[in-house]
Amino acid sequence: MKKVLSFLLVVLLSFSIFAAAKTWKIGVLGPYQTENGMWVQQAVQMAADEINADGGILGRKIELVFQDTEGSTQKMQTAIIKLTTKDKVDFIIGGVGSGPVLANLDIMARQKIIWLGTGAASPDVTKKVAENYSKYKYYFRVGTLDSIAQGKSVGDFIANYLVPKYNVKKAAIISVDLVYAKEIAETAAEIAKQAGVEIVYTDYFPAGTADFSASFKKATEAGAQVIIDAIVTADGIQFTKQWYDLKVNAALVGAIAAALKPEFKDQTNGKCVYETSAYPNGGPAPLTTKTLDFFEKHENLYGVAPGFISFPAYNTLYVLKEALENAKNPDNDEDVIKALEKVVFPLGGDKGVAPVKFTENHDLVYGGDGASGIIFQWSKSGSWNAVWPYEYKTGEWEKPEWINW
Amino acid sequence: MALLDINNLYKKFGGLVATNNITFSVEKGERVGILGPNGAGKTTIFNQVSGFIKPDGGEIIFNGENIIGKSPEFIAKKGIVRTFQIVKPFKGMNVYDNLKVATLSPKMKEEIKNETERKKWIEYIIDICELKNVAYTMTDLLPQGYLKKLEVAKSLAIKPKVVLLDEPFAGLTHSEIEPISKVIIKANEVSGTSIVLIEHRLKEFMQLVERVIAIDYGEKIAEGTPEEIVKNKKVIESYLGKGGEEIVNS
Amino acid sequence: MYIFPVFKDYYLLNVFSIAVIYAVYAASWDFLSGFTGKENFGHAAFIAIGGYMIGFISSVYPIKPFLSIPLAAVVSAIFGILIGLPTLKLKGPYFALATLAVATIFEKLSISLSDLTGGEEGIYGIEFLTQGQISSFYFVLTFAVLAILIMYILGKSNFGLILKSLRSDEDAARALGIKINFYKISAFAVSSMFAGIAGSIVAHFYGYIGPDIVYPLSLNSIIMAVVGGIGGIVPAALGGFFLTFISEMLSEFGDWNQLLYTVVLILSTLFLPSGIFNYLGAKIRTIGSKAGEK
Amino acid sequence: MFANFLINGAINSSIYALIALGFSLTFGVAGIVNLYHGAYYMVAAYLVYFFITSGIPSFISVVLSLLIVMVLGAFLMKYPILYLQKKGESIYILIFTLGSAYFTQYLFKLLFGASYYSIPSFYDKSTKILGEVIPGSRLFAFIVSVITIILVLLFINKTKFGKQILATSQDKYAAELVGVNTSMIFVVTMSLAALLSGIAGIVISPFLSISPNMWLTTLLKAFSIVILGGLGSIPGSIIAAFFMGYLESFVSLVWTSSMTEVVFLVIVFIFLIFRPTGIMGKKTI
Amino acid sequence: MSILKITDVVSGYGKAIVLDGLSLEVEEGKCHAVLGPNGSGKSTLLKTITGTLKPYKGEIYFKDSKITGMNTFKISRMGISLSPEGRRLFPDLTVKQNLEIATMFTQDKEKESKLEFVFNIFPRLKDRINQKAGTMSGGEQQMVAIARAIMIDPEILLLDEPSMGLAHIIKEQIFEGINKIKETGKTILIVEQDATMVMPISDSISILEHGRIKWSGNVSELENNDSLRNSYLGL
Repeated sequence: MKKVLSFLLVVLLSFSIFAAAKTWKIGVLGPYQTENGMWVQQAVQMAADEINADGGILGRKIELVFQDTEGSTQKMQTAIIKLTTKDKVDFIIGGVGSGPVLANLDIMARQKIIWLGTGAASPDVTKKVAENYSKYKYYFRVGTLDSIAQGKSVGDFIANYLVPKYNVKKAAIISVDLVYAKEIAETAAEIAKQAGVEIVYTDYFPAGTADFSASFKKATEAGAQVIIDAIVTADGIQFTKQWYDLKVNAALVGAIAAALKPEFKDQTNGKCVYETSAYPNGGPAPLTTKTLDFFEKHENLYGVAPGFISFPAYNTLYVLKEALENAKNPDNDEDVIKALEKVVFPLGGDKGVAPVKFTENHDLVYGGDGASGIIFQWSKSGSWNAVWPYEYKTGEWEKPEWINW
Repeated sequence: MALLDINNLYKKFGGLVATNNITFSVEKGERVGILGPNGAGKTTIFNQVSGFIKPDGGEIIFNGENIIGKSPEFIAKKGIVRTFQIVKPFKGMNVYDNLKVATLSPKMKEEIKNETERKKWIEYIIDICELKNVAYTMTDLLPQGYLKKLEVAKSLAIKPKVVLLDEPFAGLTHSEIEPISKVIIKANEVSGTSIVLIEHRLKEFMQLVERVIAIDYGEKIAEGTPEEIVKNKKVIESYLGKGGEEIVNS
Repeated sequence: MYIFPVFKDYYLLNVFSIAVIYAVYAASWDFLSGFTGKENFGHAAFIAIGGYMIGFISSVYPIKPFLSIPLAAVVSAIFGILIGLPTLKLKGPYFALATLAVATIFEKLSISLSDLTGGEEGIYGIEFLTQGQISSFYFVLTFAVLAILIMYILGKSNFGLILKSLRSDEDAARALGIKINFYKISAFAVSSMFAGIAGSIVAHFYGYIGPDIVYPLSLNSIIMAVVGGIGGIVPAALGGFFLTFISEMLSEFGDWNQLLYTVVLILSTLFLPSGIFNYLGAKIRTIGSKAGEK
Repeated sequence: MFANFLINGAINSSIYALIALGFSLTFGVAGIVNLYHGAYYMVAAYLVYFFITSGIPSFISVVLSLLIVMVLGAFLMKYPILYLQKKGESIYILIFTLGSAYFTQYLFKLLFGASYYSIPSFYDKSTKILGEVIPGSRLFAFIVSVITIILVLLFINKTKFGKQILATSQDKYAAELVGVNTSMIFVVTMSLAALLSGIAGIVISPFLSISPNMWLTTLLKAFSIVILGGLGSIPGSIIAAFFMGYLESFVSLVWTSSMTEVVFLVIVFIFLIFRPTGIMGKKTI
Repeated sequence: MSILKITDVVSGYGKAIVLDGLSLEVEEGKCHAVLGPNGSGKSTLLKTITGTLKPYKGEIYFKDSKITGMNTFKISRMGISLSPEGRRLFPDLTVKQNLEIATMFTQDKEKESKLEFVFNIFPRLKDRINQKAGTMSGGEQQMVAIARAIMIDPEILLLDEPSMGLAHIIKEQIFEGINKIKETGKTILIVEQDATMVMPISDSISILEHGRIKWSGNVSELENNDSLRNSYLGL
């Protein structure tokens, strides 16, 4: 009996020693009841499992603590405080939504915790780092592209592809009335303007709008050949369906968040054909040598394709791994920040699933060998093709058959 | 000049004339009754005098001032208070607090200087209205008889010059009417409050009032002492029936 | 002085701070709606007024709490009067819809007028309440205790008694000469004022004001007050405190948490319509009086 | 442009009218402001999606879904709402129905996730009217709405059952005296309201998305329309629905779509203050 | 044989007890009047019989079946109809619609003959057949209310103060109509304040005070008993 007991004791002790072995404790923030949050959760878990299976980072395993932010600033604040004071995490990753993230940068600064952000696309987020480096240096935008960069990729496509090839002269903006979306649309329009495109009509509709026919009508009557859209809400689904049903005489080009996943085809009952949207630094295209594998693995593992936040969410742990392995003292925040600033996952390289390179303000470098926006189109045959830039092309852009320009 | 002079009070609802040039007056300390069949316009007169309905024509002179068309709040502050046929106690509070609400009206602001005085006054009202045993009972639990009494007590609690009582005895048993009747007389005799009463309980009505105004179809058809009224042909025809006289005499 | 002077758990402090602020939201809703029976379905508009005003100012000038809180008090009280004047004659569902409309207009405008309001991202970078976590907590706690106490005393006073009489029967009160409009407007002003102050304190507490922390409160205030119990400030405040506290504590359950929240609401309207804390209060009182008799 | 305004206004209005009709009916007959009304719309849409994706033919899916929402409506009225109504305070009915709607939202979120769904069109041939292309799904929604509204009006005015509903809405007590089982009429009315809202939810799902928060805006719109038309007035709510539908089209035509809801709510607010009885309502307050 | 039998009924509103142990029987084919002042419980009695109020105590029998606590609509369908206090017409419906609604639960073919019957009783209604009930005068509304109650084809007709608020001449028309109904052999229970109107058409009379029957008997007995008339009716 005594033997059994002492054996049990040894087993228990060894467990507790095992548990006490030092880990990297990482807090993960996300609105888990939404698709965005799910992407974060799934991709981060996938990366952590991979790294842990591979022996962890510097021999220490990753331990994830998920905190639901329910899409609210208040919950995110409570979550950060809980993670930093109660769970005593070493790093925070995630954080979806610019509003909550912006509001909580000050909490991050107060708690002095390194935060690798994944889903706050406002340019203001890293502007904060620029304004007050010593206070906000803890924040790094691993993704997604900020709204300006997303707009740029749409604008570049219009200016460098549609204008020369189809002689597009007039465009309209129809976008959801949200800051983030408006910034994308306006940036794209600005670049198009520089290429000689006239913006003939602008309309911002409130989230939850049911009928876009008046906007389409006004845009085409004003002579628009291209409709620049930026719809980050689910309105993108009915927007696209209506565009298809009405056979609007203008191509749909822009950033519809809902269009960035394979389910879009079902959600629109196949009425998504010819829709063209920019995928911010991700998507089923060979951005790095690992991107397409990641896409497939995610689908196999979870039954759904990764979304545009999955890419940065997956990347965060690898970025962190690279930085910690190169840091002078991985337990010193200052050293880790310095190491993070030096991390480079080049475009076309084999690190990460999307290119990462930080500016001095901890934003993603856009263009060059940095992050990139890929234009995808739902083709007539139903496939989802990368059409721009040429390096990653998996198909040719198709002009909607009903359009007569 | 009387305390309250009502001249040619006229009110029309759609096509229906509710009060047609009603004229009467109430002296200080007087007890006046308004008699008439249901729907004759008695309550409409009360509604107009107390400001709840805006008359279409006429004058209501109270204390030398024409108060016609003024708000109920204004008229109550001047000293005319009414009760409602269907009792309107303040629910969710006890009898004491019901009366306290009355003492918080602007009318009593000058009269009551502090909470001790207020308490004294409320207790006095509770006392004369014989509400002592239910003073701290929630009104939601009170039987009809007490609620009727409370309705009268609330109106007396603002020390009115004129009280318009709308069927204070309806739905009560004979033994319940007595104490209310007594309270009305007491208020009238002690503080000289004028009483205007609408009531169908003829015996009690006739005992209580000194002068009767009979109304039918929105018009005044007779005026006089109870003795005169019961003999009045028009009143008998429209309301009392043949035996009216005997009620008063019995 | 307080119960938690040695409290070092920042997370719990944070949850406590939020819970006491929510208690003020619920209590301020109760002061108008619970007392006078005018069910305000747009309480968030009054919270937004305080919060956004601080946001507007601090986007040009970094305003300090000691200045902004009194300012928010005045502005929201005036706003309450302005909304109250036309709407308070409305009854039942009409008043509910009118206030709901006001809050919805606010919500749509604060999304649309993004140049001013920051749209869905809100306004951030507002001066923190105090520098430290603990001092912030005491600040919030002090305010909440004071606000609830003031509303409680007002509710217990003659003023509150008149408000309660309006809930039961406005005509009966008018017949006695009570200026019902004055009282209704005053109640609206007080309710709006405390909602506005709480809104401005929240803006300072988070350093942020935005649609996500304001607009769900129209509904939440009603739920908290009704589940706690209306017509007595303290039960409503306790309802606000405990529901928020529990909801924060359960936040790991995600959607289940919200589902549970609505189940509590449904069950309490069906089985404890007078409110949990009103019911408990009554129970304690009867036990107390029974013990007293012995 | 004008043709677009005319046609799309009519389509949107007819759907609003369909939703508002049931809301108005529930208030007119039972005196209940049913904040669950928008949820029927959502429940029906989700059920149809669920049945269709489970491989059940679409016609049967629609019928099944409508039957389920009707039973749901009848249940809610028969048990909790009538129970609360007996207790008196109307706020508890408001809160109960609103709470139940949120409960349904969270439940569906748990069951179906936060994703947006869609169902295939029942009729998918675009038609040209006055030079405007009208997508088949919208035309279908319009026709179904109009026919349903006409059928309901006929049902109320011509059938024995409808007359009982009418009588109950005018005077519940008097209706009881002539032998009408008013509790049953309440239940039937709620069930009918659920059916109308459910039909609206189903006909819009091919061109709008099915999501767990689709009920709230719908409810708010129905509520506003019914107040604008006069609580309980059926012709009033139909007129108000068309007013709202055209107003939305008008505002996005001459101004900007982002202000459509604000303009409408401001008008509702002004109406409430200056004419709280609405376009057709009786003087009830 | 008594068609309606009420024994020891206690009833009222919430805590307010109005009927305090009331017993009453109505003979088939007779007209029974209950007289009493305002507030004595007359309307409460009729509301308790028709199931709007559930009695706290006591039993009510209609023919041989117990109807205590049954729902109003069921009682109505059994053949007890009431012309209620305040008339309670459907104001936005026409006179014809008001009357037709009452025939909903009877055979359709009888509708025309029943309409014929009520127009015979109140000829004025025939001219007003398409007028909205809410726009009619008080007397006409009272006629519609009684007519509607007859349309149900009841075995017993309950009338709640049909003379209330009406001019003398209109009262006479109404009571003339009631008399015609009585002559067809219908059982009537009528509660009234106006004894002079009721006595000529009644077979028997009860006097109600404070929720109890103080006296019951034939009309002739009451006419001959001065002290009774004095003390209870003021006649």
